[in-house]
Amino acid sequence: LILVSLPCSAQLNIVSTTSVLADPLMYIGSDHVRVIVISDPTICPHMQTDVIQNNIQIQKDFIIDADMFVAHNGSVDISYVMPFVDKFMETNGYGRVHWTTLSNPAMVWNTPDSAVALAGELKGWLVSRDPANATDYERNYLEYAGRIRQQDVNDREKEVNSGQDVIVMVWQRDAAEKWLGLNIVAIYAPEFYQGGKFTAAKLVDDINAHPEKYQNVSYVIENMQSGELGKGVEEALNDRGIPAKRVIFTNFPGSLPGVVTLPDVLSHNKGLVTPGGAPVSSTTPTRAPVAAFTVLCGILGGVLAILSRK
Amino acid sequence: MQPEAKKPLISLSGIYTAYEGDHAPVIRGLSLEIHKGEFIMVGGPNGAGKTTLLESINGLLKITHGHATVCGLDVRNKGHEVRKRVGYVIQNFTFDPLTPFSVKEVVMMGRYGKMGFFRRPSAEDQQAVERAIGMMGIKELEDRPIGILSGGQQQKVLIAQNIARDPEIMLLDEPFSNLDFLSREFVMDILEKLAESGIAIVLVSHAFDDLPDRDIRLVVMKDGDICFDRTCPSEHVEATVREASTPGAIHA
Amino acid sequence: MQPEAKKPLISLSGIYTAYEGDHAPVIRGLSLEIHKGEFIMVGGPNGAGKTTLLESINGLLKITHGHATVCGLDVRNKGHEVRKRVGYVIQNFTFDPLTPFSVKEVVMMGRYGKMGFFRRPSAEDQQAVERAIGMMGIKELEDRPIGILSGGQQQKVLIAQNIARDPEIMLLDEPFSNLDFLSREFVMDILEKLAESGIAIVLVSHAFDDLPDRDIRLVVMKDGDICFDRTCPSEHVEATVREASTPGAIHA
Amino acid sequence: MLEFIIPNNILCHAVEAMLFVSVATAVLGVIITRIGISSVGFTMAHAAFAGAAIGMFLALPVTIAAIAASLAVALLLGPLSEKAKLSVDATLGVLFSLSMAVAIFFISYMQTLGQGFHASSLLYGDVISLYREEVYSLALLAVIVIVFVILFYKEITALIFHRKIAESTGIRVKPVYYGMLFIIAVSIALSLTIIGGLLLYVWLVTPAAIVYQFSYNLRHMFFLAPVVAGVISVGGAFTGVTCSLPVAPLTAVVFGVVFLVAVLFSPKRRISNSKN
Amino acid sequence: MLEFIIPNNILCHAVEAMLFVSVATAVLGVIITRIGISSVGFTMAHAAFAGAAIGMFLALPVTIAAIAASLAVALLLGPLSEKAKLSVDATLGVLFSLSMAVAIFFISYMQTLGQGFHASSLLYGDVISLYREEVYSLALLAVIVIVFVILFYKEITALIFHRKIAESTGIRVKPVYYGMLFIIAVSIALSLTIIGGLLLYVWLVTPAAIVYQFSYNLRHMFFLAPVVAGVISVGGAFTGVTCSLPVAPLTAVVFGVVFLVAVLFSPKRRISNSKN
Ligand SMILES: Nc1ncnc2c1ncn2[C@@H]1O[C@H](COP(=O)(O)OP(=O)(O)OP(=O)(O)O)[C@@H](O)[C@H]1O
Ligand SMILES: Nc1ncnc2c1ncn2[C@@H]1O[C@H](COP(=O)(O)OP(=O)(O)OP(=O)(O)O)[C@@H](O)[C@H]1O
Ligand SMILES: [Mg+2]
Ligand SMILES: [Mg+2]
Ligand SMILES: [Zn+2]
Repeated sequence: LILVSLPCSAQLNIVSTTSVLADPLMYIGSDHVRVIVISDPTICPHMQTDVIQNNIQIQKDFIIDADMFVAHNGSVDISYVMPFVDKFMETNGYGRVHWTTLSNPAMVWNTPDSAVALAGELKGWLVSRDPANATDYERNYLEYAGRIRQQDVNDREKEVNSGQDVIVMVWQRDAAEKWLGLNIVAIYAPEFYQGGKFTAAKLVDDINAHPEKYQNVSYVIENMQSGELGKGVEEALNDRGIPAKRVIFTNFPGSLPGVVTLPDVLSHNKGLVTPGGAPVSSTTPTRAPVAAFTVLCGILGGVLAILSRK
Repeated sequence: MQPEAKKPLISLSGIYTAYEGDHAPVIRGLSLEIHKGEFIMVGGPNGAGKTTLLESINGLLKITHGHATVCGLDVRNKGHEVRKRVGYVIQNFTFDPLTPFSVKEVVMMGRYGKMGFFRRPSAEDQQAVERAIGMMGIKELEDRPIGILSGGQQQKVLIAQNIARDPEIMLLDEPFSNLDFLSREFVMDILEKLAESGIAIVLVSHAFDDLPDRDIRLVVMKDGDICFDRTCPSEHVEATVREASTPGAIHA
Repeated sequence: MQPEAKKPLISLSGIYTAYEGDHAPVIRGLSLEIHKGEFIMVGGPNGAGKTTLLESINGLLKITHGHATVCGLDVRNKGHEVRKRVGYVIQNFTFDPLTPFSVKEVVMMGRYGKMGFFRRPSAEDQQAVERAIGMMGIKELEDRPIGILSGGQQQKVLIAQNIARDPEIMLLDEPFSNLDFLSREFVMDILEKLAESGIAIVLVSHAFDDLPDRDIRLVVMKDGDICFDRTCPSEHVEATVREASTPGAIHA
Repeated sequence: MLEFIIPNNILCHAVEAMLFVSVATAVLGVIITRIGISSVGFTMAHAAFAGAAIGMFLALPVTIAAIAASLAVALLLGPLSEKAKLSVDATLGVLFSLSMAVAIFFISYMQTLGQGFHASSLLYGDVISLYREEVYSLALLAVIVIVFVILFYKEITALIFHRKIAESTGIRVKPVYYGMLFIIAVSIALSLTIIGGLLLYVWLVTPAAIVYQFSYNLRHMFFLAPVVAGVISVGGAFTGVTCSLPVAPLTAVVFGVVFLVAVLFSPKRRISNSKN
Repeated sequence: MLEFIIPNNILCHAVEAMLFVSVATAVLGVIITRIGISSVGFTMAHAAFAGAAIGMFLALPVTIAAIAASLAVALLLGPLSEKAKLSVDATLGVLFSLSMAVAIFFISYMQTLGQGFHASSLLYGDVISLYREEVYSLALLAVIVIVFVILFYKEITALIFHRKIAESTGIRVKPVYYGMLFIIAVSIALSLTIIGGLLLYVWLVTPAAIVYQFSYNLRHMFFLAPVVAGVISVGGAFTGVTCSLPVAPLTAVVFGVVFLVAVLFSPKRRISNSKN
């Protein structure tokens, strides 16, 4: 029994606030680590207060014995994820959690460069925590970085992209502009960004005022974790005969079927806007007609039921 | 007698009615026939089952055994059809002072069931309502919310509601309980006229003084069955009820 | 006469009572004095303001003008103290069949106000309840939920509730409306005995036949004021109410 | 539909959506507040939420699962409260909590399976992300609600007045009642994506409560409640979108303020001090 | 307190917390379902939520602000519904909506400022992160509720029976009624952090509803509801923690199932088919 459990206890048990940190850690750590995630990848953690605590409870045995707690330490983590872990540990007598956090809490990962940088920092954590396996970590890191680099745009793609006009949700601006080299005509953002100067509605006003500026827009790029702000922009363009298409970039590994790793995220996003690139899957929710149809059926059915009950 | 008049409007034979969750039925094997234009007074002690009988007749309560035909329909499965043709003034009611309905609207509601789905009140319905309100002498109350009327005024509204329905049968459960003596006589006159016009009147009441001055059919209930059912002059009603509902009673 | 008895139990002078949201008061400048042990019958047409008067006496409604003293207390600011000493049987009531209270519990509630906060029912309270239930002849119903009783049975329970309270004054708003004739006579007897024992009885009723066989004080209301207030033999009550409440009425 | 007045399509859709939703909910709100089932709003919201979670779990289309779940609750509501001899409101409470429990249960569980879940728009709503077709379906909803109330006006009013008396006049109370609950539930399920489950309550309760301060007449309430709700909602949508403020909370706050003012000025509370 | 039976302190605290909360809510639930104010649960939850948001905004301690806000709503509830001549339920609806609108408004506003907001445990609850002192305070709550109901048993039952009759027997209805609403509100505010506003409803409504299927006697309901609730909740906490299932949703689902079974077997719905 002791023999069996020894290799297990030698593993590094890591609790991560998001899948963004978990995926590189799992790859780089391979057999030496076990990683769990507290928040759900499909939506921003601030929208999932309903599940965070349950997730902690369900994984409590792992958390209690974890060796390492990692977090971005950004505003979202600080408000919506870390405090719950802290309180759980403290109230149940497991002491204060020592978080390992990114040196730059605002660090992004939606371009190959930033993703590699992120992976590098995470590798550093593992190495300093578990120097015995440092060589494995270094090797895996290089492999992982290589997989990220594979997703980079080649020159041909860059050239095509630089000719493409796009409108982009502000959180994906870097990815679209600096990495993919798309030509950004405008950005849009939630109302709380910059005092509401960049809302989709304001953008539509501008489209109506200066339609010529938007003549060649081919994509409206959403950020999956921020909701569907771009629908009206897409529609305004389409109304003016500009055949722009709305596509949804994601930010989190594990947020879509087939988009499991950080490299997958990059590949998915790139595929959505690169001609010839194969998007892994595209979910463009158009629930309206379905909804209306269902209502009609439902109501008709209801009325019929009432009338037929002679 | 024409064959028409011979067929009873209400025909109950050996009915049993029980309340949900109760162990024993309240109405036990009761039989009764009522014809067009009859005026029937139902008496009997509190808890005898008078209200239960009325609600068995119009199908509000479920008859568990026996046969019940009202207006030629089987009450046990055509309850709502029966209720379209049978008026019913309920015994106890309270309306929240804030009920958002005027007297006129409440009276009009009497006709809703009859109208059926999807129909608006017609001129005829309006007239029926006007007539009922006029008959009951509540014209000056017609635009007031029903919730802020006095007990007697509310009762008059409910009676008017049932008159407006032009029912074939009218069941009244102590309709005089809140009425002043003038209104009582007044309503009794109206009921008599209705009976003359062919409506069967079934009146549950503990008040015997304002009865019409002629022979009337008296039904006395006790313990869920009828213990007396005979026609007698109105001045004998009180004595008869008294006699019939005390222990060593005559049986009909 | 002793000075004690001279001080009236109820003394209203020039009171006005209005309902919230109404333009004009319902009770207009009414004055009335009632003494210990008096038996007063209040009549008058529907909507005259009888119920409003009773609820002004026990402070449930707000008197806007005038002076009102009941049991030596100013009703306008000691309403709940007054109500602890004044019984009140309300006119209209309906109880949901699912009300989770037995008859006994409901009768006991009559004593709750008097007991005051934090006190459990004592043996004395239990006895009062037993006595009231016995008096009203509802012993065999005492463990049944009140919601599934018949209309008359429920009314008896409410009367018992007020008897159990041992009030100094008892206001009854048409307490006979659902009662069978036996119960009516029975309750009237009880009321008379209560009056004899010193309780002032104020009985609003449209039923005149079961009155005690002696002179009683008759108050007739019309349009929110008293139009007749005099003692008369019980057999004259009906005629007097009739006369007093028709247009060219005598004034007291 | 109103693009000819409001050229900005986002603003235009937001205004239209708020208008249609507020008309539908205000009309139904009159019924809801009168028959005392005000928690129907929550319940449907969370039933939809649970449906979405289950749909996700079973890999069914999320929206359809959400609507199916609300319909299921709508259909259960009447019969269950009758059987349990509970007020509809209490039944709603039970169903509501159950839905929520199922939803949270599934969501938590799914996370361990590595599947995501994305139904928060049902709780928070969204008026600035609408395609034209979605607005059409809301217009349809408003029309259906109005037509329903007009068609069954008699039966609905009789039910509101006194259920037993309504039944005794020969109205088929049960089908109408259940039908009414059904329409209410469906409307709420559809309004959810616009206003969100957490605020929908405002739209269901306040317009009727505001109008109620001034009228005893149900017909007026049916007319005025949607007018009041429409004006406030359109104003809210307009201000919210142009000033970059969150539309639904802003409008909800305005509803609240108008309600408080209405209570202050209601003639129903005045006690006449005159002697005539 | 139960460490001597349950040595695992996470499990022990969870079981204790669920036990105390379920006793308090079940007792109050009997009152709540009988006087028809079942949405009080939501409203308090969201008032607390709004309070937390405002507290956060004004940089006040979040929990204190949350409780202060629920108390404010508790105090407003009675008088406002009286003034507005609305049912307590409708008033609750309006207050609820207002709270939520204010909360969401502030939250959105704080986002603009780049601040996060964290009061979600008020909506979703948490039984596994409890200090011993928090468990003690819940025990205290259960005791207070029980003592309150025992002390004012007479007045509460009279109120439940018939408000006007209660008033006419000289009971000071208003203070008792408002006091009752107040205790209810406080208890709910305190239970929120355990069960969460969205599921609290189950604890408030189902135990009473279950017992109600078998009894017409209020005294029995006051006794049995907390027993049923306690057993289910302790069982739920135990199973949930040991099997790593979410505790509150799991327990809520069990409540629901027991409720449905109770409805099925209720003797209240049986129609006697015998002739005697
Ligand atoms: N909802 C109910 N559930 C169970 N039992 C009931 C219900 N309503 C009435 N009962 C019982 O049925 C019996 C008959 O009641 P019913 O109301 O028919 O009497 P009634 O003759 O109308 O009396 P009253 O003159 O007092 O109105 C009574 O014993 C009563 O307790
Ligand atoms: N809650 C209320 N709000 C406004 N007006 C009311 C209210 N209750 C009664 N009224 C009005 O006050 C007047 C007197 O009513 P009250 O109930 O005192 O009459 P009453 O003499 O008891 O009549 P009844 O014999 O019919 O019981 C009536 O015109 C009635 O319409
Ligand atoms: Mg009866
Ligand atoms: Mg009266
Ligand atoms: Zn976020």
